[in-house]
Amino acid sequence: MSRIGVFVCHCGENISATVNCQKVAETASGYEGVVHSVDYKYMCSDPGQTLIKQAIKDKNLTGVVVAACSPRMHEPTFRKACNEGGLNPFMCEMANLREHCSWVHDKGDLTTEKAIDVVRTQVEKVKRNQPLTDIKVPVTKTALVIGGGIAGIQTSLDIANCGHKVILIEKDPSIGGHMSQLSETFPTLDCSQCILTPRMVEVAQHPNITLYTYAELESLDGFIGNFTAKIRKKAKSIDEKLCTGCGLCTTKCPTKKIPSEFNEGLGFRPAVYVPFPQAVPNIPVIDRINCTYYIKGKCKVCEKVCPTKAIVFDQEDEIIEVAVGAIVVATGFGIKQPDFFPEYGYGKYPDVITGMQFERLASASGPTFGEIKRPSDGQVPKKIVFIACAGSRDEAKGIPYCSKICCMYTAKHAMLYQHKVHGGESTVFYMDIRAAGKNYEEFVRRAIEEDTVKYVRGRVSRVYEKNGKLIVKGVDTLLGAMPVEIEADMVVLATAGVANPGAEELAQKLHISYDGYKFFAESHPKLKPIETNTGGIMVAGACQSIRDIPESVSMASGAAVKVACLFSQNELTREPLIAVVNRCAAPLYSTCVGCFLCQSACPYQAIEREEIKDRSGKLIKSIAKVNPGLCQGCGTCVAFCRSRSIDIQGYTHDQVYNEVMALLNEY
Amino acid sequence: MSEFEPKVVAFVCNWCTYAGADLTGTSRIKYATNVRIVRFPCTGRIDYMLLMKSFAEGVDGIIVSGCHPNDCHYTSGNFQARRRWIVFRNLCDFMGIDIRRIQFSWVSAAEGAKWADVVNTTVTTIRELGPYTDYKKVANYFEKEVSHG
Amino acid sequence: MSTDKRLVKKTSLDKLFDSIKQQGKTIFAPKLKNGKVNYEQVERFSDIATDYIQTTQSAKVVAFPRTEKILDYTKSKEGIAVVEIDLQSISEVVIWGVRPCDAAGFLPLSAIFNWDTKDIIYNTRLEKTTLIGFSCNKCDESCFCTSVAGNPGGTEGSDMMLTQLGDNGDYLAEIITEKGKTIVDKNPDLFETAGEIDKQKYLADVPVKFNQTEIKDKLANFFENEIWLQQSLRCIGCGACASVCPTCACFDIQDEEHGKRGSRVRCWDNCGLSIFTLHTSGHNPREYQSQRWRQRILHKFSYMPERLSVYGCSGCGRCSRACPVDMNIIEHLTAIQEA
Amino acid sequence: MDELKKRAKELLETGAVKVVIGYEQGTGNKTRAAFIQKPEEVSRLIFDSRCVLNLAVYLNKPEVKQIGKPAIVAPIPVLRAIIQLASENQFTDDNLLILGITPESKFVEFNKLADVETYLDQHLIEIEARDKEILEKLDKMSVEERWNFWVEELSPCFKCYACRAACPMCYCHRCTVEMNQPQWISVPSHQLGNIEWHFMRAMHLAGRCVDCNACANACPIAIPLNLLTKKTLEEIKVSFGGYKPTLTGGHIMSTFKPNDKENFIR
Repeated sequence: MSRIGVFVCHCGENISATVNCQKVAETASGYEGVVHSVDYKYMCSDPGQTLIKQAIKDKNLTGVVVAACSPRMHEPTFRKACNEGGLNPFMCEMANLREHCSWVHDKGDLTTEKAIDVVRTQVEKVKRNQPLTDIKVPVTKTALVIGGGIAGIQTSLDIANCGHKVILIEKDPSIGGHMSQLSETFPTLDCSQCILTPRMVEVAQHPNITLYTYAELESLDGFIGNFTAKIRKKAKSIDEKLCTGCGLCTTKCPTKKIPSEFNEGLGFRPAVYVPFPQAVPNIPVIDRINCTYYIKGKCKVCEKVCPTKAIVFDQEDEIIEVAVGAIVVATGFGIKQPDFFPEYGYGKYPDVITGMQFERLASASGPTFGEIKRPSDGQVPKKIVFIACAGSRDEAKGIPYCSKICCMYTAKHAMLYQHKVHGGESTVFYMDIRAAGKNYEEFVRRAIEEDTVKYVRGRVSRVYEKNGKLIVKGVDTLLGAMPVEIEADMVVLATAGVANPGAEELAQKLHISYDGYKFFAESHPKLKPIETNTGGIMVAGACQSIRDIPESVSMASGAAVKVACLFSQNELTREPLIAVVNRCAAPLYSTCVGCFLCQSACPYQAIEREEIKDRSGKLIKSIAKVNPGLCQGCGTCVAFCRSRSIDIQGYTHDQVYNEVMALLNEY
Repeated sequence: MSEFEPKVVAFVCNWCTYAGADLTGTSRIKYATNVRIVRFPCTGRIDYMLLMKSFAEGVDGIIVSGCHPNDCHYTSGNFQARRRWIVFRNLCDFMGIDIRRIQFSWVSAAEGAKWADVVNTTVTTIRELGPYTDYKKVANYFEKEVSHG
Repeated sequence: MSTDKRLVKKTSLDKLFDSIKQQGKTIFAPKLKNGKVNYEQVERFSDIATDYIQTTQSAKVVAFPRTEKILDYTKSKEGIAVVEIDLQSISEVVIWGVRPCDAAGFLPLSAIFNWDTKDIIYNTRLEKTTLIGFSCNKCDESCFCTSVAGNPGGTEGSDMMLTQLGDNGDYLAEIITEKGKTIVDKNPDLFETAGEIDKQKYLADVPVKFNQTEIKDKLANFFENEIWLQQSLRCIGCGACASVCPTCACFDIQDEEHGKRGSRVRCWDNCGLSIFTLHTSGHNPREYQSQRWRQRILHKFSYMPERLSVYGCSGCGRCSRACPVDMNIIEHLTAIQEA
Repeated sequence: MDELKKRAKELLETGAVKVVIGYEQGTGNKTRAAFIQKPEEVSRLIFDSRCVLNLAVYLNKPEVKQIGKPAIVAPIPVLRAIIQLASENQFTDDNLLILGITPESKFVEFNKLADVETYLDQHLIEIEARDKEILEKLDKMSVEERWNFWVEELSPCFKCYACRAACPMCYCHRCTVEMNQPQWISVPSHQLGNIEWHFMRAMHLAGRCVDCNACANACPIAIPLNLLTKKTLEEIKVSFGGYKPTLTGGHIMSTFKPNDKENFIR
């Protein structure tokens, strides 16, 4: 006989302001099997939890319903409390009276009625709960880090320094990411390469880190602690063991005029190339799309000049299968291509460039060796206009969010310009200046006050050419929306940061969620900003939303800690909410008829074949069996099984059926 | 007589729509009180017989909602579910079960506002359709003697 | 009472029907649907099927419906409150067009429902039922009433028996019971006096196929015989035979529960289904179809005559006609007799 | 037919099979299943248009299995059922011999299941024109009219489960209607329970039904319940490109395409 306790939480006034909690508790006390029903101000508080624990002991409860907030919020809290009170944690269910009731409805009888209904369903459900024990699975103490930007580098180093193996994969020929392209960094103006390069080298030399560049994730199977990742190592056409990185091939390659990705198209690279001089690893790749040999079938100059015979034209992509226990996704961000704004004339006017292109112009290692020269004629621009929020915060463009880093790098750009071009005039069009960060506001003030950058608050409507000059047309909202026209030699667009183009595909491979902008979704916006909803997979850096360097680095270190925590255990505890095939007495043994159609329905290949044999070893029956390590508990097989031979713990047929019955009937 | 208050049950997956409905709450977006949510791990787990039983027990409308295609927490549960829904819905229609009373939707964890909208429009539709008396008549089989023939 | 014989004009039958209808009685009569003739509630005389050997289902449905509520209950913390079925609410029914074998089927049925505890609901339903029989002027290969002590003009079980005197002829009405007499009394002008009529010559000729006493004796020591497996090899284990049988009386009790309220329901069960004897443990004493088939035959032709002194078969042949795999009971019983 | 008998005799004589499951003359105009275990009895075998029972239903019957390896007389619907059952792991080449019968009533022997599968490519399931007409008529009705149609058709069902027993695809050891925790489908037969039972059965057969009409033929009160499965067949054709029993490649309802089309999900 069930002995159920019902605990109705007021959540301060969050619930009780619209729901009559006392009435809910009173009504619940009338249900068959309910032996204890109370309401309390804060159920999740210490005294609240004590109430539950005490009632379990005093009333010998067999099940607990906590009517409070969303189970996604506090289910673990109350399950733990029940466990401490001496009740199996899975004998606790939550009725969501806050997110699904009090917060979305006005005060009134209907709202209280709904609360009562919801509590009743959980009472009927919990009566049918079964005590469950957690599943233990071993942990593979190797981490996979996807993305070799600053976040990936930081997290790899931190995990490796904790003594765990790390496999770092990077889709480009070198690690370094966007940070390696930057000139100086705000708000200190230290040289990006100078602080990044040592970290890159450390990665390459760390005994615990295996680095695969020019490599991408092919597929992922398994679950937390026990993933199997297939990595596609794209053919570099270079034998990495033989290559010494002398660079002879890159200098001799006859195809030299390929726009350099690293220099944002402002410079050129050959078909066999190292993206930048400090690349790690310092091993070139052959760009097969542009290489003459691959196009026309002859050339092979690189092969002839290579002193170590490291060129391998017929090299094939290699699939490497690795077992890993945790994954950190640090794939960074993409930049909205400015052809997105025809009104700003990008592509039409060579001197309208992006912020990242400006970084390359300002970089000592860039195509102009740090001199600010316009792409059209190499002249130093006397007048320059920076347009902040190029795409960002523009609902019409589909990017309502703030790209966060543009205010700061625009201030930096203007400042760098003023430092490099004496007597130059710089103007920044902005919507708001968002400089919340340590020394950020001071940095912007410095640009305005010391470096005399002119800030105009207003959106630019158009950029057009007139008499060889770029005319920037906008308004100054601080002057009563007065139209402004500024003549400029060069215009820099602070283009919106967006999710990487491949983000969606990767998320699907990883089975992690992503938001409407294709940024990866964290498990909880406040309390679990690093974990994803898929156990064992963390996110770090700008792949989750646009982040600057310090934030990316802290997030990366955070992710490393999450991985290290996971790896600190030899065994992992998993929720036992998995599917089970029923067993019964002979001659049936199970109601499963072994049609194995569930096998094709299971997304995790978790359904195996079990043979039931008699004592002499003769096969009686083949039935399905769920591998508890692989099953993730989606229950697709359950709804699919015609003979209802598979059930899923925590959402059994008996539980959900009676939930629905309870919802629609009086009790 | 008081105004008809539709009874609506929503069968939702834990990872997208349930979380989306949580977000509706966190965002304090109001919607009709008529809906009651039943949580499942995945739309793939949602048994069509539960929908049938709900009608039998007197609901006037049903919402079934989960993750958008490609966004399933379990990769493909929603794809499996979608196939089942296509056939289920067709068979319902063929048997004369009023499919206007079953609203299928994709509501992600980020679509709190959409959830409120799905509930409100469904409740409005059901209010217009009125109580599902056809099904209720059949479900209350003892009001009429079934004894003979 | 001694059987009163009257004559009813063919042209008066509809008036008789209307008169009964006007008395507020529910009339069940054979009706054609989807190519099958079955008892249904009939409002108009013209809806009644005339060209049929036998209805698919038997007339037992009026006294032993396939599903009937026995009681309602409400559960609470204080206990369970029960509301029994109101016997007064059971309506007066007339079954029109009952065949002699169908009417005779009520004898074994009543024997089962009264062998120990008297089944009040069944008895009340039967009391409120008037059976107007129509004797058979044709038969088919499934008919075998004459093998089980019946005959195509048998009056046993009926309240009134009509026999058509030749094709398109008038009807001989035999008034068998008080209930039958009541009908005559309400419509005296429709029932004319009848002269000497040789009813027998208007009846179908149903050949005798086997001897049921011989079969009964044989079955006493026939439990372990391979014939059960041979015969039932093609049986697919449905419950069609039991569902159409006029004498099958097995039922199940189910609680149909909706929250704290529920109804207790009696509904038919079928010994042909494997779940019929399934134990909670998973053990099934009748695991194979052959065992279930044996049970069906033994029950009707051995256990019932032994314990209730009545055979559990009236020879209507419905089971053979309804069987999707042609399990012919005459053939099987003959084989048993000859074995 | 003589060829079939000859082959059946050979198989029994050589002991290649222990039983030949075929059709024989039954009561009156009926035919029935025959289980020929002796070579001299093959003369009982017949085949004509009256032989509509789907013999595949016997392949899962324990008593039949106990006899030993069977050869089965298999017109097209039986062949389809065999392939579908094989794809559901119910048997393999080793435990079955197939004596096929073409639509022209010619005997054709199959050595392996894979050959049957190939053969069936030329005999795809086509809903008969007569049934199509009925389906169209129903489609044209209003929802209320369809509902009333089905309530009226299904109400008389007294749950003898002949439809289930005659269906080769209904081979569960314990049918869902026999489960009582929870009791998904009411045991008593009444309008609601009947509708739920027939609805669920049609759903269970979706993507598996071989359109043999055994269910409707078996129904003692002639409920046209094969219309339900025919409707799902039609829908599967429209939405997923049609159903054909295959030994491999999953199952219509347990697989999916990411681009499955629908127009009703918000």
